[in-house]
Amino acid sequence: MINKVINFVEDTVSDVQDGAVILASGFGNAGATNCLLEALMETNAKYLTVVANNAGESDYGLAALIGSGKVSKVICSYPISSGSTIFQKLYNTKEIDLELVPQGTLSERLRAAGAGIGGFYTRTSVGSLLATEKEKRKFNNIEYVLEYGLKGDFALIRGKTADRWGNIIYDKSARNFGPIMAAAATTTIAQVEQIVKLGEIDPELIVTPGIYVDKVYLKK
Amino acid sequence: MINKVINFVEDTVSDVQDGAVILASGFGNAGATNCLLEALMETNAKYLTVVANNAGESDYGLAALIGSGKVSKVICSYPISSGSTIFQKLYNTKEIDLELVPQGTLSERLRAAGAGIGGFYTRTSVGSLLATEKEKRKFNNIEYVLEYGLKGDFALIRGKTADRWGNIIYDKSARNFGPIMAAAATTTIAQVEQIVKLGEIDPELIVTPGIYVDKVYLKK
Amino acid sequence: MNSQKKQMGLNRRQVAWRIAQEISEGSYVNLGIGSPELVANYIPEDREIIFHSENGILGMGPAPRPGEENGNLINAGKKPVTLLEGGSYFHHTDSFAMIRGGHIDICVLGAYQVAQNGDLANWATLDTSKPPGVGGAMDLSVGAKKIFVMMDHLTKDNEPKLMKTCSYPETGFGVVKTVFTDLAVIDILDSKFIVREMVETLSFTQLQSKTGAPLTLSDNFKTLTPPNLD
Amino acid sequence: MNSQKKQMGLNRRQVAWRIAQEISEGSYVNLGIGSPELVANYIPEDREIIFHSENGILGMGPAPRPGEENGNLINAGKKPVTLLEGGSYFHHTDSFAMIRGGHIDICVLGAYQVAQNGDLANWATLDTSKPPGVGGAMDLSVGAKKIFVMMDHLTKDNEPKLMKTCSYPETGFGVVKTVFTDLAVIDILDSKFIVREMVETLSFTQLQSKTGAPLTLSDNFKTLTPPNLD
Repeated sequence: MINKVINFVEDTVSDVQDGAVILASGFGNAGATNCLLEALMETNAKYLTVVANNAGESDYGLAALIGSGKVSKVICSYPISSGSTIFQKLYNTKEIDLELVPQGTLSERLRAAGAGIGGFYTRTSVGSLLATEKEKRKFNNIEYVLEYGLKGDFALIRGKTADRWGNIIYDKSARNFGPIMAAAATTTIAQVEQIVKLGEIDPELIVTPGIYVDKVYLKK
Repeated sequence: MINKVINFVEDTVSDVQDGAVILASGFGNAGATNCLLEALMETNAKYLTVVANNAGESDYGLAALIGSGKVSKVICSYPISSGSTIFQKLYNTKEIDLELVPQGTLSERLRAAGAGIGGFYTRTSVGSLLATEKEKRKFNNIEYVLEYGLKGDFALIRGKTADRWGNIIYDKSARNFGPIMAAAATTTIAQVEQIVKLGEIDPELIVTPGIYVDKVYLKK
Repeated sequence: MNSQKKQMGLNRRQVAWRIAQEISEGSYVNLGIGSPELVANYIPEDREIIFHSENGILGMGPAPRPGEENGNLINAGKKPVTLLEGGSYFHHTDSFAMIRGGHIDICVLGAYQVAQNGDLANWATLDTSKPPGVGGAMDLSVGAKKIFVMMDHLTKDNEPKLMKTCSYPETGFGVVKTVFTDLAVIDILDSKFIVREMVETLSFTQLQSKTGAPLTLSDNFKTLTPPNLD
Repeated sequence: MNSQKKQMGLNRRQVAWRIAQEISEGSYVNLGIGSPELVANYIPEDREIIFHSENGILGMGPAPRPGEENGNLINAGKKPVTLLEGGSYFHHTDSFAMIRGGHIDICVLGAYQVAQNGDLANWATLDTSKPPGVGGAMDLSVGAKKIFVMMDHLTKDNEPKLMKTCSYPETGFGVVKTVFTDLAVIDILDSKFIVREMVETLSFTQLQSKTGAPLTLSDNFKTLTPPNLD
């Protein structure tokens, strides 16, 4: 019987290795997986690359992981949220690398990785400082830049409800990066608030089908 | 007050002009908008290009529109379903053009058009007869072909339930091309079975937000 | 003196009010973080406008009542909001497909600078002591059908923000349609700043002296007369 | 004589049974239109397998009972199906993203021809009297992690379908992992046909004579002994 539910949080991230690319869901705190990120902090994995929209706030969750020194690089769109002090300090002392990606390009690059798209052309960032090293190309006489898929080794996402197949639904705007990161990673681990019996989630309502989810952890 | 509901079927497609590109939802009969396609047949518009997965079955809906002589070209993945005799006869007598596109590439090209992606690279069709004129490129030493967005002037889609904002939900596998064609067309017209008050559709359940829908027609 | 100086131009609520008048029934509108969020408060009551938030909301409503905040229902500025009847949720990639695909009618953005050809600078200053951050600004600037800019006419140091060319790094090129400042409503047309409205406390020459590029008076020029909104 | 000829090889249900044994617990599997659909009937009862249909279904169940068909719940062959508990629906682009993105573990496809390097020909014959049709075959052939082919060992005209190179237009290149025919189970490894199993009614030399490219006997060779399935 398929059962993706993992009982102990330390078993969710125990196979993360040095140098892994971690996709961390959330837009600010909405949809962020603090307990999985903190479990990752307890492992021996280091030199991690974290892909997320932000670079953590205050001193918990993503900020704590970054502060632990395990993260070599952050790929994100907006690391300057108020409260993102741990990242900013490490950035200023050059202890952490930053790849800054426009928010829509970040989410589209993740989608491309999950969808088998090697590269795509977007108008976003054309002509800007963020495109100086990007390949350009015109379609219908409008300029686009080439962007590449961005694949993760692990996605740490947060849902509302799951079942043993790993089907997931989200709550309101906490959906944000969850569905797209789940598809873009080799291994996807979901923290949820509730686990229900198979068939209890309306099939029309399922946002992330279990095919994209490897482990489910119930955070009470 | 926003109200996208149109009472008379002839008012849904009255502004389709000669040469228009029509995106027609449906996979076989599931999700096909027979009444809108037949309304289109009653207009004076001609030299239409139809984008759909199939090329119609029997003598109603898409098959009837094709049989009316108003369609110059079909862009589809599978025009050889059993019962697709009207298209096949016109194809054999060279009265209609065919652009054959792999099913996943077709849906991805539609998505690209709706998502502001000028072009994308897929492995699908690499090396095959369908790729002889396509530009190739390697990413991570794997070969891909370049595909372009495929935009429609009108999308004729079929949903289950709508509201006056044009929010739409679908029924089971009839969802198929509806959501993606709605986003890929300048004007989207939806045939639905039921219209409910604003707020009656669970916001977590809405598949096509009204931003992609211009007209809603209730087919009883 | 101080109160007189304040009265020379519009306050932020008045600029927001002016922008709100420009948004027609049924528009899909994204409001940038900060002052542009005020625009939602001044939409005429008989007009139905649907607000988009790039973190995955259509039909976003006003701030909740105190005590009714939900951390999972926030706007792009990460502040608690509500959802109107008819609203919907979607993931980030779908949300930015909506933006980049040209489905948003109007986006109202703040700006550091706007050039006379419509170039927009609103994502980075020349200060390198902090890491850069771009968020959705570049996607919005190229994706929305119309870009409105809401900004002060001058910087805090009385430097012009309407320029021949931006000195700050650009977000988008040739994208701005109309700039709404505390002093004027200025359309951009054929790489010219066209003054459509300005406050009556200022002469055109005075407005020009506060602007870093030539201004042209519109054939349809009107005085900008907002209601009192304190 | 006729019945003896039939017994030489497996019938379709037996080939489907053999393929079903090869699919492990928890796999996500797409079954091609036609004979491959039979595979679902022979999954061992204690094994939970999740079937994908490219028109937007995960967790597809068997055909409904007569009278319970729903035109909105069909498989890729446009035949009525059901949904299991835990199943879900999604749109075509999401479904093909799932395929192309490498999320489907196994796809079982029919074929006209398979070449020893794993090339697959299953979308077009050389007959030009009908329009061509490709459907999802090319997406599936490059997207699924493993491609299993289910086909007769010979054409109706007794021509080999396992070839050095395909004479029909290819669907995908180097994609086939294992071919299941009425006579044998043949893996493709380093551009060689490796016979892992074959029916006992046939000698290896006889199997070779029915195959258009050299066969190699596997070190783990076994006799293919399916149950009776009439």
